[in-house]
Amino acid sequence: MLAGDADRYRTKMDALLVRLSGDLDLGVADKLRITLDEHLNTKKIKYLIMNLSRVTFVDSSGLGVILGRYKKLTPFGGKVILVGAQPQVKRILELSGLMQIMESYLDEANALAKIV
Amino acid sequence: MLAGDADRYRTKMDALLVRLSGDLDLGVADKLRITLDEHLNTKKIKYLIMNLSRVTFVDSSGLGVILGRYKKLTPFGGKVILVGAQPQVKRILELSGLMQIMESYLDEANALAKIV
Amino acid sequence: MKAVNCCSIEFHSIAENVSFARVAVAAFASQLDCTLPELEEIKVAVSEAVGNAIIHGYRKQTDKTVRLTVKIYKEGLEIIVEDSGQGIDDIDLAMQPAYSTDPERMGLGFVFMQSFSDRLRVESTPGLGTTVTMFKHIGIRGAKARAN
Amino acid sequence: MKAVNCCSIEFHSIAENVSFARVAVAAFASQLDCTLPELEEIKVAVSEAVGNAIIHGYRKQTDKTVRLTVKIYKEGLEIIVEDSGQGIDDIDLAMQPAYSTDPERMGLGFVFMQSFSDRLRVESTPGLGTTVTMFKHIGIRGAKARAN
Ligand SMILES: Nc1ncnc2c1ncn2[C@@H]1O[C@H](COP(=O)(O)OP(=O)(O)O)[C@@H](O)[C@H]1O
Ligand SMILES: Nc1ncnc2c1ncn2[C@@H]1O[C@H](COP(=O)(O)OP(=O)(O)O)[C@@H](O)[C@H]1O
Repeated sequence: MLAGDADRYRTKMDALLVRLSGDLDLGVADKLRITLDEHLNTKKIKYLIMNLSRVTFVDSSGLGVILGRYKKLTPFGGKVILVGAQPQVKRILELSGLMQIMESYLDEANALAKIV
Repeated sequence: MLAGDADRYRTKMDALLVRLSGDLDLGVADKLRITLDEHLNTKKIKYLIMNLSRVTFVDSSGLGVILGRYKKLTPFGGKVILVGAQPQVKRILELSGLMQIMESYLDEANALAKIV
Repeated sequence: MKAVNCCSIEFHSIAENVSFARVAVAAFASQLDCTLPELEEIKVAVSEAVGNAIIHGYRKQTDKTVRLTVKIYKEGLEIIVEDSGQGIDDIDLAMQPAYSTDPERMGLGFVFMQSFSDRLRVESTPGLGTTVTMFKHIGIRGAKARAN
Repeated sequence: MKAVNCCSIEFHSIAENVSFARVAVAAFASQLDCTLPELEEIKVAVSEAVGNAIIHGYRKQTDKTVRLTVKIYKEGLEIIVEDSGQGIDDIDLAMQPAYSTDPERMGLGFVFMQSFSDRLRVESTPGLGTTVTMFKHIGIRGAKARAN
């Protein structure tokens, strides 16, 4: 479900918008990390916008993928921006502290407006 | 979920309309049978209209409850009428032969029109 | 044929666990690319086999153990339901459509298990218990296998 | 305290089974009147414990067995996750927030298990394996227990 379908990944200038769906857990973490990094590396991305509105579950393995991308981008002035997390996912993001270090917006338009 | 909530059972003349929901399997069969029979016995019901539109699953234990009520009502000229079964439920009703011996309608209005 | 993945579930012979068993098998089976109708068929087959273990095998004694094993193969799914209940005297008779030792029941359990799987094997020893093994081809491989 | 219902699930140490384990426990737990947030908490706690068994206990060897036991009590739910993997040397250290032996991970597994259960017990023998036991009060009884 988290396959790197082309239409889930959109690039706009130095921003990568990715629309995730399903459960972000250990079962999908490796594949997601690899796919994200391929996009980040080949396209000189500075801003990673993750649309989480269709993500139904996240645990610490899923959070690890998000935090890992954050650590990759921030040294170069980049950012990870979270969009539209559902309540149960938002709660985990908050408990972990990720919500406090990353910007988050209700929808993609707001997120994109901030960086372009 | 299959509890005998008053608003799931409506009587109109000698017809009982029951709106079922959830999975009709062994776990709920006994309770459903007892509740249905209480209504059938105390109210002199001739026509039992079962709205299945919110039933998500049925197996042979669930079918047994439906067939049992059919056997109870037909000797007195009564009927069991099925309404709005979803495709997967309809398929099991058809395979079992119940769909062939009972009338079925797409919605409650059509079913009620037939008996009043 | 080597299983790609395997799980084994044991639970008490309580009627409410039929629904648990069904959902658990469907969740496991979803690792194969099942279609929705295939998943529905699996759920019905599991319900019937587990229901039988509880009603017939254990005669509704609720403190017994039902064991469910699910194996994922490249070609499909194997589901094994075991009880240590009273067993079946005449398996051929028991498997006949509409045959039931319980007048309240329809005798359709084995009919559904047969319709919804590609291979059904029933082993039983009176007094010792019953094992039902079902194999179902899944996905493109399943469609091909059925076409041949 | 006697369990009202109990199930035990064994599966291979494959990452895909984390999702199966989560769904199976949630399906079983739904026999108690769980709220949706309670179910979400249970799912996260199970994910973390099963994930740890696979990554840390078995270091991603996929042919090992993880055992999950769920017991339903009137007061709530007990979840036990066992592996026969490498075990934990210093349990107190391992349970500290943000501590992880894997630089790629966040060290939040035990934090979530602790936050989302009412009692957490970790037993481990280096070389022999780890058992994580969580108890969670559910429903009105759970709310009352938490208020006291
Ligand atoms: N696990 C079992 N243990 C003992 N007897 C069984 C078992 N499964 C099936 N049977 C016997 O086989 C008969 C037919 O089973 P089935 O086709 O499922 O119909 P039903 O459950 O409606 O009776 C049952 O009535 C029962 O006598
Ligand atoms: N089942 C286990 N077997 C062996 N070691 C474990 C197990 N569970 C946890 N640990 C150890 O405890 C540490 C902390 O675990 P946890 O809080 O879940 O964080 P993380 O999984 O992110 O490392 C792990 O890094 C690991 O060293």
